[in-house]
Amino acid sequence: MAGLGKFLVRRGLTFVPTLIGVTLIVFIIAYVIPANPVRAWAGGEKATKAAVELIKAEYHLNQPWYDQYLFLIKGLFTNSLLDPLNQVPVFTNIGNRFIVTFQLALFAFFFVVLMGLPLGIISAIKRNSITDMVLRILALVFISTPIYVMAYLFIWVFFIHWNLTTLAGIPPAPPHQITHIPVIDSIITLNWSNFVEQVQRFWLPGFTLGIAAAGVLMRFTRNSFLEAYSRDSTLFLKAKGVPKSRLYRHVLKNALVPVITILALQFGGLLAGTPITETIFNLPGIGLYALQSVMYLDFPALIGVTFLYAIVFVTANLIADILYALVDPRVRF
Amino acid sequence: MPEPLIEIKNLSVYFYTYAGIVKAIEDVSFDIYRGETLALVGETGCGKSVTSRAITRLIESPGRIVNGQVIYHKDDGSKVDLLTLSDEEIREIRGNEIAYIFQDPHSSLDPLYTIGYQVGEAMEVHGKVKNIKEGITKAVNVLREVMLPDPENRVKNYPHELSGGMKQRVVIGVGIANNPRLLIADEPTTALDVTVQAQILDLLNELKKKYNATVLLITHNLGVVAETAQRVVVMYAGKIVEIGTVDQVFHNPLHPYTAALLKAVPNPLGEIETLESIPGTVPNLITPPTGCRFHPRCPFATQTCRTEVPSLKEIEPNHFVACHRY
Amino acid sequence: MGNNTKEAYEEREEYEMSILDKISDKIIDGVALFINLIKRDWKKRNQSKIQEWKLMAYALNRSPPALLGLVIVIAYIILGIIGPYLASWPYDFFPVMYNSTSRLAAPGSNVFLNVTMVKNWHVIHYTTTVHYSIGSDLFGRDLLSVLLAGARTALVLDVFIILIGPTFGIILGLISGYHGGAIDEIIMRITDMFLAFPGLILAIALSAVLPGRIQNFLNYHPFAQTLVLKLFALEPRDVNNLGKLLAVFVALIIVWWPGYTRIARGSTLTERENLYVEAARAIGLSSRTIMFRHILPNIIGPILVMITMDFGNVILTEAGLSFLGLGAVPPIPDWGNLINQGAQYFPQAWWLVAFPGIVIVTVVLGWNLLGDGLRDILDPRTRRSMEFKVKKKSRTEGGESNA
Amino acid sequence: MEPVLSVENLKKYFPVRSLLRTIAWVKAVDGVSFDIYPGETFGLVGESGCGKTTTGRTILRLIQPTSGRILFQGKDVTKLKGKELLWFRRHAQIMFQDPYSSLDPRQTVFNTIMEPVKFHGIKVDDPEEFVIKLLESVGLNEMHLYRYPHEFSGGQRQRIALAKILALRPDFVVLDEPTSALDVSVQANILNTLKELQKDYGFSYLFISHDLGVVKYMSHRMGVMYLGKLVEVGPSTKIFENPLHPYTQMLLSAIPVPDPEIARELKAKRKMVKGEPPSPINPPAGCRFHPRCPFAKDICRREEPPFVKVEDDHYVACWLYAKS
Repeated sequence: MAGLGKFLVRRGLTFVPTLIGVTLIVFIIAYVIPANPVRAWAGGEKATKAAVELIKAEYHLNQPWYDQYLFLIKGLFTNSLLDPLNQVPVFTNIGNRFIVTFQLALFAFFFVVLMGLPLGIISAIKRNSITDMVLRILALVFISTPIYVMAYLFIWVFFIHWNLTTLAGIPPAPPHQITHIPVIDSIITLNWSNFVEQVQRFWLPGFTLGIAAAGVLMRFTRNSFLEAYSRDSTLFLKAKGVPKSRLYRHVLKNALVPVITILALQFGGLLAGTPITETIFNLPGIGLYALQSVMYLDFPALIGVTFLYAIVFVTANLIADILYALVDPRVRF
Repeated sequence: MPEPLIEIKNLSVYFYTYAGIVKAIEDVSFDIYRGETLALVGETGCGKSVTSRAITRLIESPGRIVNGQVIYHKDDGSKVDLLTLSDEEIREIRGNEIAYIFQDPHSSLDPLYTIGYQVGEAMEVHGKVKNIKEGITKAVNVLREVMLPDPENRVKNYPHELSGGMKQRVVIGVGIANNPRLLIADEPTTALDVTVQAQILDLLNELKKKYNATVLLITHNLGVVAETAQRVVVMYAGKIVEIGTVDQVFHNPLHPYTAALLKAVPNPLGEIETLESIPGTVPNLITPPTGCRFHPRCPFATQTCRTEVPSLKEIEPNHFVACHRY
Repeated sequence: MGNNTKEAYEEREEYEMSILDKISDKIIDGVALFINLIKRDWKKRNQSKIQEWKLMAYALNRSPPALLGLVIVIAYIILGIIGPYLASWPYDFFPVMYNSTSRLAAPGSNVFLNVTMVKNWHVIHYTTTVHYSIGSDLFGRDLLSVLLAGARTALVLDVFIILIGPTFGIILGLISGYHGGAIDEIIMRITDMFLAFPGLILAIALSAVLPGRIQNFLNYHPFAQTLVLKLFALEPRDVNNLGKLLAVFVALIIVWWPGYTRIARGSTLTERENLYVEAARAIGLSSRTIMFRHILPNIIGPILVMITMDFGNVILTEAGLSFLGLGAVPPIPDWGNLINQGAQYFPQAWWLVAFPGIVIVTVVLGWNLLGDGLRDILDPRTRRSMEFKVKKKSRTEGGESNA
Repeated sequence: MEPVLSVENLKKYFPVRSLLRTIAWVKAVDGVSFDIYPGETFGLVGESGCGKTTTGRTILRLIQPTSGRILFQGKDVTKLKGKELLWFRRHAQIMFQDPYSSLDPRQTVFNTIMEPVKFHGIKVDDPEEFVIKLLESVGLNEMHLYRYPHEFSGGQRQRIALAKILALRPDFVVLDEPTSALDVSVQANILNTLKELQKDYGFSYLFISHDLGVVKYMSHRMGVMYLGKLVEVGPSTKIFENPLHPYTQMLLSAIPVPDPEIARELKAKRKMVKGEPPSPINPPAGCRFHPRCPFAKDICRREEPPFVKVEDDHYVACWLYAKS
């Protein structure tokens, strides 16, 4: 583990170009392609010339492109970049929303792991049986169903029919904040009633968001397990006289190596896949914020959101790498 | 009269593949005597590995043992047919009384566990040690036995930290950990370099002497056979064609296939004028040739060879051949 | 006991040709004959290839899920081509202008219309009754008709996005994997950038930003304008809605290549290790020949599977964007947009979510089933085993003279 | 006689990279020199990782050498460009070890063989006729013309590879373990075909193998490689009769001989076989073999032994035979 620090620094450095690239792409989209967004920020058609000029000056829009870009990035880092629509720093806007999205992704991830892993393993162990076929088709159905169709189906079943969830508002965070993720805090502080509230509000969006990823994970786990099972080392274990339960333990550990990487990436993917879910379930998260910023041509906000997404993606990759190295002794930092 | 340890009788293994039934071995019978090294020789796909794996029913789906008996003579004199045991009973025998060493040491070991764990596990699952911790402690002794340098520290190593030769020593260590009666070595040196191969063969010989174990050696390398084995079983296309002592088979090969095979190997220390090759190709085992399976490639083939399956006949003491010429 | 199973298996060893097999044989022979007309000696030189195709068809015929997928996919393609002409009502006919009860009419209802419209400078007046078999949308349009017309929108976007995005991605991946070194590093960094970008967000941003530009372009290029209108089977007066529709198209192409670059690069790296690549270099062949003539045909199998499945994913994503209100806007017929309309009136107007939803799920599932099946069919091992059985069959039929 | 090919002090180092820095070099080939004469087979033996395969590929410029000269018919291969490189590509060919990956699975036999012919602009009146003739000369026939590689056995594939080489009529062929993936009975067949073709067309071969028996059967002269260096070069018969270098002696005593009596005798001599080849990343100083050598002296640990001529044409790099 001695090399972990060095490894993190080295990997961190390779991420810099990615982050710069991603923000540049947004920047190009925002400033090169469209018509001038300033008018929209200043209040639409009725905006006065003076107001427009003021905004132009404030966002360095009269400067060359690299100055504009640097202004944006510097603003992001010092959190001094204001969202032109509500005059609040972009990252302050994002901060509160990110907690909602993170909690949503956490719930989704819970369902992904809960369904994807065991079902994938069962499918592999019972390969080529009826169970396997049913599970495989189920996984394909999960993958093929659009999230919005799934969402309305679930709303109809669980909200309208059985009323097992709430769909409005956001339950308050428990009074005692530690991680700032309400559901985790409510568990840590043993605040049972708050925990129930959080679950009631978030379980259905999480389930809906996670179901496609669960299908992907099922298929991946199945293949990975079968691949590990077909290795020569499995035969050698059998020849050693190892009982079945122990044999599967070996196979599972080997199969998990690639699965862990996928899981870390899926968590990043879940965070990014939230705009539709948040729209349908009316959750004020960053997905919705991104969507709104696009609608109102609010590019400072959009650049902030994509920057955040890129950080999430890069971190997910990093965590995947670290987990990989932890499980597989062949990988060293 | 030597005393048999294992009697294999009319063993047939088929693989039910998508393409059809591969008759991997058919009607294979031979004995393994206590304390000997018996070599099972043949070319790729002749069924030698399948035979060795069928002894403890290590046949993976889509393969299936369709016929035969494997009579195991226990130390206490009782006999048991390994093919009729329950899954749990055969598991008790695998790795305990009959152990395996496979060809490729790189893929035999689980990359995610230390070698100490893997050797210790072999003892633990057969109740030789109380728990894995004790197993790892004892593994040091086992690894010393297989002459792995610095075993005290090596037990903590993962397979990838070892060279090919050292890995194969660990695999052998797993094999001998429980002091088995029969050690089945399936091409144990094919993946290794010549100098390492020589050392591994020496190690096997020494261990065999020390523990008075029986070894079934599967190989395609006639040189390895000549120097390690006492008796030889030659297989061709899923059938046994010849059985005899090493000297009998090498100096007086009876079956045309054995004779041709011996002439096709360049001997680095002898004079080689021209190598003789066997015409034709190895038959497909889904539709094997009728009669003697070697007849399409045999220079002496007659009408009888095409229609009748030859059976094993004893031509001289302990020297059997399956050929219509005798 | 052992004997019983033995015989049971032996009986199954030969391959029985089913009707499907005979049909697929005929089709493939026909295609071969056709190519032979253009290229002399083609049939003779490609005997093995024709045989291979037939075997692939047999493998397909034996896999019910893949066959189901194929049927769905063919149906989707046919509907995509002729769907707009099958629709009983044109997509730009808004009954709600003549009778407000036609707005969100329930399935099975009939609405009487008293139509007054201007056509070719003439005022036309007539009455008619619309039967809504599966309900109507906000504009009182017959949902079934809009769904049928929407098939064209979906298919055209689908095909063109997949034709352009992945092709670009594969070429980049090949170059990156084959050359390695600095070129690889640069291409992969750029690819990483695009992968780090959540595709949906990028697509959202692009589809919000691009319409103006595209609309401008179309207005200055009448030929492109007509072409696009024809492709999507739209009426000329919808020309001002094209910008938004094509914005989605461009956005998805930009989002859709990096995955392919990754995959193609990975397979190229593995394939490059094969000695035939080295053999080709030993002859002196150029990198381009080696990449496109030797490596590409050998790595295309798994990529084809991915492409097949992505035909479904493009539909999902495109409909997702329309659901968010980006891309196609009414009156352009679009499945995702129908759900968007329905969402505001859910669960009252459930049919607006349910039926387009079912259509999308079916089509996407079809592509996925086909892709899943293709994985097996394209696997040479499956083919080899079929081949063996077919040969054995023909040998037993041919009698002993052949042996 | 002029050599077809002479290799002079050939070196190939592969960088070991960590991120962007090179942290070490794998000295795969480290100063190898030998000549090959027309119509001759030069054998190159050694254990895995000794650099014999890299040597073969570097000679054909499939890998760019780090340093050294390769003279092919008087021209330095390492500096060839454009037309001259194409000329070289036509006259020097390679046959690979693995028959399962050395043919493009998507090309018919006809295309596989015709591609180089077309590429090098060789005029052929009737391509079909031409390919059939080639196939016949390696023991295949016109039935095989439009088939794909998967329809052939390993031995047949190697024959197709041979026919492809024959089509260009090269002067020199690198045979990189051409039979080590094949069964013995098929191996004999291919080896004999190779010998016949050499007799008929006067090819020169560089025969790379780890199988001493096969090398003895095939080659006129041979070199023994250890960790990127040649340790002994000479006529094959002499090396087998009188191996000079301790490594060669070790190799010869380690090979299993298919004769029970000789094998038993050899076993007694086995004692000297010990150790495994170390990694070529940080090869031992001095003579690279010294950690495994039973005769290692002080000087072996310090200085690299020079190549000395012991008898006609028989060279060895060992301090036992050299004066320091």
